[in-house]
Amino acid sequence: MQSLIWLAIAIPLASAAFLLLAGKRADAWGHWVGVVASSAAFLVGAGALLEMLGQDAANRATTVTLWEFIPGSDLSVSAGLLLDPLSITFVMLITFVGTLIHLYSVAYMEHDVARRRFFAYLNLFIAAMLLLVLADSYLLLFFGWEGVGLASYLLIGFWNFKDEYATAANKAFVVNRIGDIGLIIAMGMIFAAFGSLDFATVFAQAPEASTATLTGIGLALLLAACGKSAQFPLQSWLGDAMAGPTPVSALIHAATMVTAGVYLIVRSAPIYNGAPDAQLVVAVVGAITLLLGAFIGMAKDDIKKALAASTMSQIGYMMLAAGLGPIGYAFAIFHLVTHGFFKAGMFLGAGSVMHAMNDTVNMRRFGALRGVMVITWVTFGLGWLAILGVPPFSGYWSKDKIIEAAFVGEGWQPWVLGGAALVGAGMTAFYMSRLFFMTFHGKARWEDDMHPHESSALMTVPMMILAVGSAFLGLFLATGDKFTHFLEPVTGHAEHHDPVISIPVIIGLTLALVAVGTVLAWMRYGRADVPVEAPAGSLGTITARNDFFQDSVNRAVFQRPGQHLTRTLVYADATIVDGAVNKQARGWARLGEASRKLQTGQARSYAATMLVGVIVIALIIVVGGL
Amino acid sequence: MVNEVLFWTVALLTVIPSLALIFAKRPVHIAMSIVLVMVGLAAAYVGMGAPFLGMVQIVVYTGAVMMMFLFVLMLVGVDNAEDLRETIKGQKWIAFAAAGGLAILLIAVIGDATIEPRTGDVVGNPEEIAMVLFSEYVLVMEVLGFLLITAAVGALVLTHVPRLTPRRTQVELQAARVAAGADPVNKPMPGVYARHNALDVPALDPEGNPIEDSVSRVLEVRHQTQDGAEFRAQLEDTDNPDHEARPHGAPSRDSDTRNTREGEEPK
Amino acid sequence: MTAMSFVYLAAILFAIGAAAVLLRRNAIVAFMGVELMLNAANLALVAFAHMYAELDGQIMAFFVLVVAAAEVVVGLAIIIALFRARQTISLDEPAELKG
Amino acid sequence: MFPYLTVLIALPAVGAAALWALPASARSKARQIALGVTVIEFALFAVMALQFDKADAGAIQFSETYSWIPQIGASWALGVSGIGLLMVGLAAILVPLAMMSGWRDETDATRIRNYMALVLLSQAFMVGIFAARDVFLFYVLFEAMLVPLYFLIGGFGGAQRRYAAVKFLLYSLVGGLIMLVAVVALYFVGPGGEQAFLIDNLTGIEMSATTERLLFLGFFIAFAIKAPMVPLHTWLPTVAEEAPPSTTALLVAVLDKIGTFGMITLCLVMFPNASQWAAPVIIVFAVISVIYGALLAIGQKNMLRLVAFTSVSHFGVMILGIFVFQPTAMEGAALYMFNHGLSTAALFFLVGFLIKRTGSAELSTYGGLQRVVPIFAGSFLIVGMSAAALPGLSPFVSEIMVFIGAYPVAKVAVIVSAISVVLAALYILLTYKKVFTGPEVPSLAGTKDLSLREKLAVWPLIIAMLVLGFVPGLAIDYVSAPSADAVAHVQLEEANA
Repeated sequence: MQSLIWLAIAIPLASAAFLLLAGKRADAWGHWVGVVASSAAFLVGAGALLEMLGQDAANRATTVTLWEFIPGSDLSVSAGLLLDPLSITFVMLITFVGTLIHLYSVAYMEHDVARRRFFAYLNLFIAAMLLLVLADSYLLLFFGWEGVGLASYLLIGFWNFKDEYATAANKAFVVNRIGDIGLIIAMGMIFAAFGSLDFATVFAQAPEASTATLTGIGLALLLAACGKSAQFPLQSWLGDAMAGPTPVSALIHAATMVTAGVYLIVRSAPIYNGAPDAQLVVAVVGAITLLLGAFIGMAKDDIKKALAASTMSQIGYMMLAAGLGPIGYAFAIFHLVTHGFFKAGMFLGAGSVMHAMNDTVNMRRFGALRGVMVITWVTFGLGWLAILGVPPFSGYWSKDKIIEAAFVGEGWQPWVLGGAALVGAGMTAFYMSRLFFMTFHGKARWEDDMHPHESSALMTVPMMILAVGSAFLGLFLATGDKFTHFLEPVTGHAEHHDPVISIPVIIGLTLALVAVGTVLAWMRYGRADVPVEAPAGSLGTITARNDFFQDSVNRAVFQRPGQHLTRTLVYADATIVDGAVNKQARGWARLGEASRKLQTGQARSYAATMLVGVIVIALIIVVGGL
Repeated sequence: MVNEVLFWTVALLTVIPSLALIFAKRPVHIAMSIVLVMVGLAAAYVGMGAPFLGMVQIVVYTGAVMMMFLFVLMLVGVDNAEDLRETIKGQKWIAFAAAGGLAILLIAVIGDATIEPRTGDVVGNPEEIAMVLFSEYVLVMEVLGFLLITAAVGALVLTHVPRLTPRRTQVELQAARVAAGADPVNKPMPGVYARHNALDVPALDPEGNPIEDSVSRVLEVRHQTQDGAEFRAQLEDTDNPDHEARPHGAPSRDSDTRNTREGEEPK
Repeated sequence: MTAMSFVYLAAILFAIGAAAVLLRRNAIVAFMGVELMLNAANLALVAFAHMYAELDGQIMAFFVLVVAAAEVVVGLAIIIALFRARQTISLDEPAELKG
Repeated sequence: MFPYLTVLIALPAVGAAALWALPASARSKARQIALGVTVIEFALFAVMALQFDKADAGAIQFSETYSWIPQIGASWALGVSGIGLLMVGLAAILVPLAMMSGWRDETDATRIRNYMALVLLSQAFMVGIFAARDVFLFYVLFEAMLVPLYFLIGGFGGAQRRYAAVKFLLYSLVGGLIMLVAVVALYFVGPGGEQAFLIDNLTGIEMSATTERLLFLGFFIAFAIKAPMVPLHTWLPTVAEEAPPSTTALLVAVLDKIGTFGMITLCLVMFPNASQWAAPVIIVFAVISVIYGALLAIGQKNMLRLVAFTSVSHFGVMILGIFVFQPTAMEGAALYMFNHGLSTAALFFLVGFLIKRTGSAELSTYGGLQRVVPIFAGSFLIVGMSAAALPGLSPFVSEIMVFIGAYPVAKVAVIVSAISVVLAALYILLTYKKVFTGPEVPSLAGTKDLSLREKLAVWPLIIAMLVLGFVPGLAIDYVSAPSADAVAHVQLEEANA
């Protein structure tokens, strides 16, 4: 099955092409083609996983070379897939969660006329994402990297007949592309330093490369990761990306695509291992983002935007972990997997709620949904417990490890990074509880025409499966450090380090903060009445509601000057560059006009001119002695 | 043969008349001055051992070329004295400066030149010239012949005035005249019936009115015609006494007015 | 006094002819100026022939004479044609040469 | 050996002559005849391409050398390396498609006949230029090319077409004249004789540094005008705006490649030292082109001008790839010449179809077309994404090869140029957003989707881009050896110096 792993990419890709080209004939059944394709990819992945588990830990990396992608004289890249524990983890996550979301979407998108197109895009996304994680070279990874960007663009803009949705799609793609510059430059650096883009070649040579080179590459890769994973300072697109249908938010903007940045950094571990400065920057960016996202999440009333902020924050955790080096890599991926489950589950829950509430997203209009949507309440609740890090649910096993790892180190770093992670946990508890209570508890604040009801089985079953994952996957994988050992061939073995504070204290502090956050949220949003209209709020609330004015900043710093620049350039091109050409043409015309005046038409003047000319020539000949 | 007398004679004979080119007003005077110059030059040629050329100079230039100039002058109007005021701004100064500069330049160059005259005296008499002309330069001669013929034909072409409209025949002229309102028949002879055949008396038409045109125009101009009315009255007196009641002179008009043809002022 | 004096004389006559061409508006007079210039050149040729005791200069002068005759014929014909067309022979009149 | 190249040149030329000789009664069939000729041309090219020895792609193949004007050393010398083959192929592929895209642009039978004949004539010249192995022949065709184009632009375009045609002509002539001086000078610098202008005889000749530099500049300026490099680019937007889109497609997609093609096959080969000498400045201008073109594309309100400016940007990338003298970048640039042809031609075709439907090229008149014409929108998005170098579509491979290949020697240039990746996304997505997304514009409600003819014109290009996007090796095999040769040539000279 491992050698057939290319089928996991090919099948969804073919299905996407088929669905796009099939036309209206396939409208009735096309979505099932999409589901089957995604399931097939999962089966291929599962087969490969089983085969891999049957092998020794040392031999678990397989490279499948398909064809010569770029047979250049200097740069030669093959279209090869690298199947190792890290990539198979992603394959499983993507295909499993993806298939569930496909199923969910069959019901969720039931009334959309363009459902077939939606599934085509979803399949395209699956294919691209699998290519991203299976690629055996940076170039091929970039291929998938851009592919998921495209799928994300298409899906965010799925309802792009609304102007703001189209804008959101554009924003996502463009911000992602800013990150792509980083990846392109990183590839340039890698090619310059190692002469190849293959992971195998590059990682084999990485330890010998200079720290400066590795730092440069690391920072460039970080830029790419920031774009794709919505990390500071390229986080602004994620909130707007919620314009897409909710299954998209669940799949792409929570579980898989946005975590590609983390994948990139973990995949590039050999490079980061040689560049401590780059690692530190990664960790700091992660820390900043996790606080930023949590802070924003505390103020958002839009359920999807709150979840998006939470995603940002959680990916911040992962980045922080990835920036810690070998001790963090495995936990970053671990958290990524558990987060994939519980966040996808919660997004699907949010979708279920929206479905019931006529696509309302304002949580101030929710409340008391526990009674009417029991399954959603339970599944969402399990996700909530998981993200809070309440033992024994999944999140506890992954997040707590990250917090512990963040406290490892020397100097100021453990205190700052660990502190951020710790505070973040409390904030997470607050905003997630706020979301949970505002939606499911308290008094019903529905508008009059709302008739909330539980969603159909096609939607609830995936939610239930994900909820089970949210509840027990962490425990299962953490038992005996199964998962970290599984990843060890890729992430490297981490020596045990003691955190600056002892582990039980950290656990205790974390749980205490989580408890405080939850209780605070209960006091304000569970027990007390939530006003339907958002109160004016403090400066902090306003700041968070407006995403730290990131859009205003971007507008003021990039968009406005950019528009002015283009406008000026358009003007300058017409007046200066083209103007210079036209002006000199006009100059020649004027010269012609002027010399025309010399032609007076007076024969005697011409004669005089001739005579003077003769004299001048004669003088030149005589005086010049020619 | 080259002596000072000859040189100075020639110099005065050429330079002074040639100045007429610049200062004289009447083209005829200028042409005559140039004739003088040509004769002076001919003298110089003869003096410098080119008697044939001197003769040719006189024949061609004074005899042919300058005469042709005079003919043309007569064709375009001899008597127009030219206004010597300059119309083009600065042309006068440019002209004098350029001519003066040219003269100075040429004289300077000539003065600078070193020429070693060869001894021996070659006389360009007709035989000598012919020997060279029809041996060494025979081809040039032929070409010159072509040139002269071409020039003659060219002059004809240039001065020939093509007929711009087709020639009008008598028939067309006649038709045009009738169309303009001319009387198609012959004019009646002057005189009143057979009674009177005087040329100065207009004929009378059948109603007895005088036909003014029948009298020669020359007589009208001279006011030597007679009024036909008188004779008519005489006729009436003899044949039809009833007409006597008609007041005398009523049909007759003032002779001046009568004699005036349409569109013509009385002289 | 040598034949060289005649060359000087020729130079002066040539300059006078040139001045006439530039100064006179009457085409015929200007044309006479041209003739004077040609004759000045002829004089120089004859003078040189005399100096070098060669006939070639005279032959050349002869040719010039013939060419001048041809030129006069055509030139005067042009002047007449000009006069017919414009009723004037002023050189300042025809302004078609104006650019 | 069958003289493929000569026949490839002669066939369309004869076709054009035949069209002009066509009796008035048969003029209505002019389109079909012209298309038939180009299809035969393409088939012939396909046969030739199959016989091309890929393993020896760096060598000149299908060589033909006949004496032409021996007195001045000019020969009728043809031959193609892998790059030349691709370029000839581009001409063979795009001309029939351009004809199809402009099938209904004209209604008058005589005008249709003239249009088709002119397009055929320009195809003959295009093939000739890419196949020429003689500098003089190259120059003659280079200039002769202007004639059909002048009439195509000036005779069939928009309101200001005459201005555009004259501007195009003047720009090209200025370049051509400078080149002419260099060509003449080359005769005296080179070996002379009856084959004085053969490129092979002009490589590696000894000349002083100043001479070489001047000659290089003579050729390079002409090529920089053709491959619109800032600040010599302003003719292109004007022409694009006024000329019929199918003509512009040919112009930008094929003809402008003469610039970059000439840089590789003439400038680098004949004047390696001067190329080295000028490279830093050229790279700076190339980078300026990349960014400047992209920024101006964003600022355009007219779609045709917009596409023209995207090409300015892309040509900048190609020139950057050529003048860093790295095998990978050179391969990328050569590949980009082909891929950009596919991509831009398709883009111009689509914009042309859109304008044909509504009569307006102004972005502001559009909106919400995606739901009205979904197939059109999808095709436009794919083609647009190819212009933005999205992986999976062939331009990506070439662009990334240029960037990666150039990075080791021109870091700053690559980093600055990479910004164009974002700018490209902006200009394509903003255009797509303005035209296809958002609320529907009522006046556009009846707009028709792509017709079969239009699909036939555009989809082959999309398929080609997809195939080459996933298996770029198909094309790289052709450009790899010649690119490496060109680079080796320059670097060899460097080693000697």
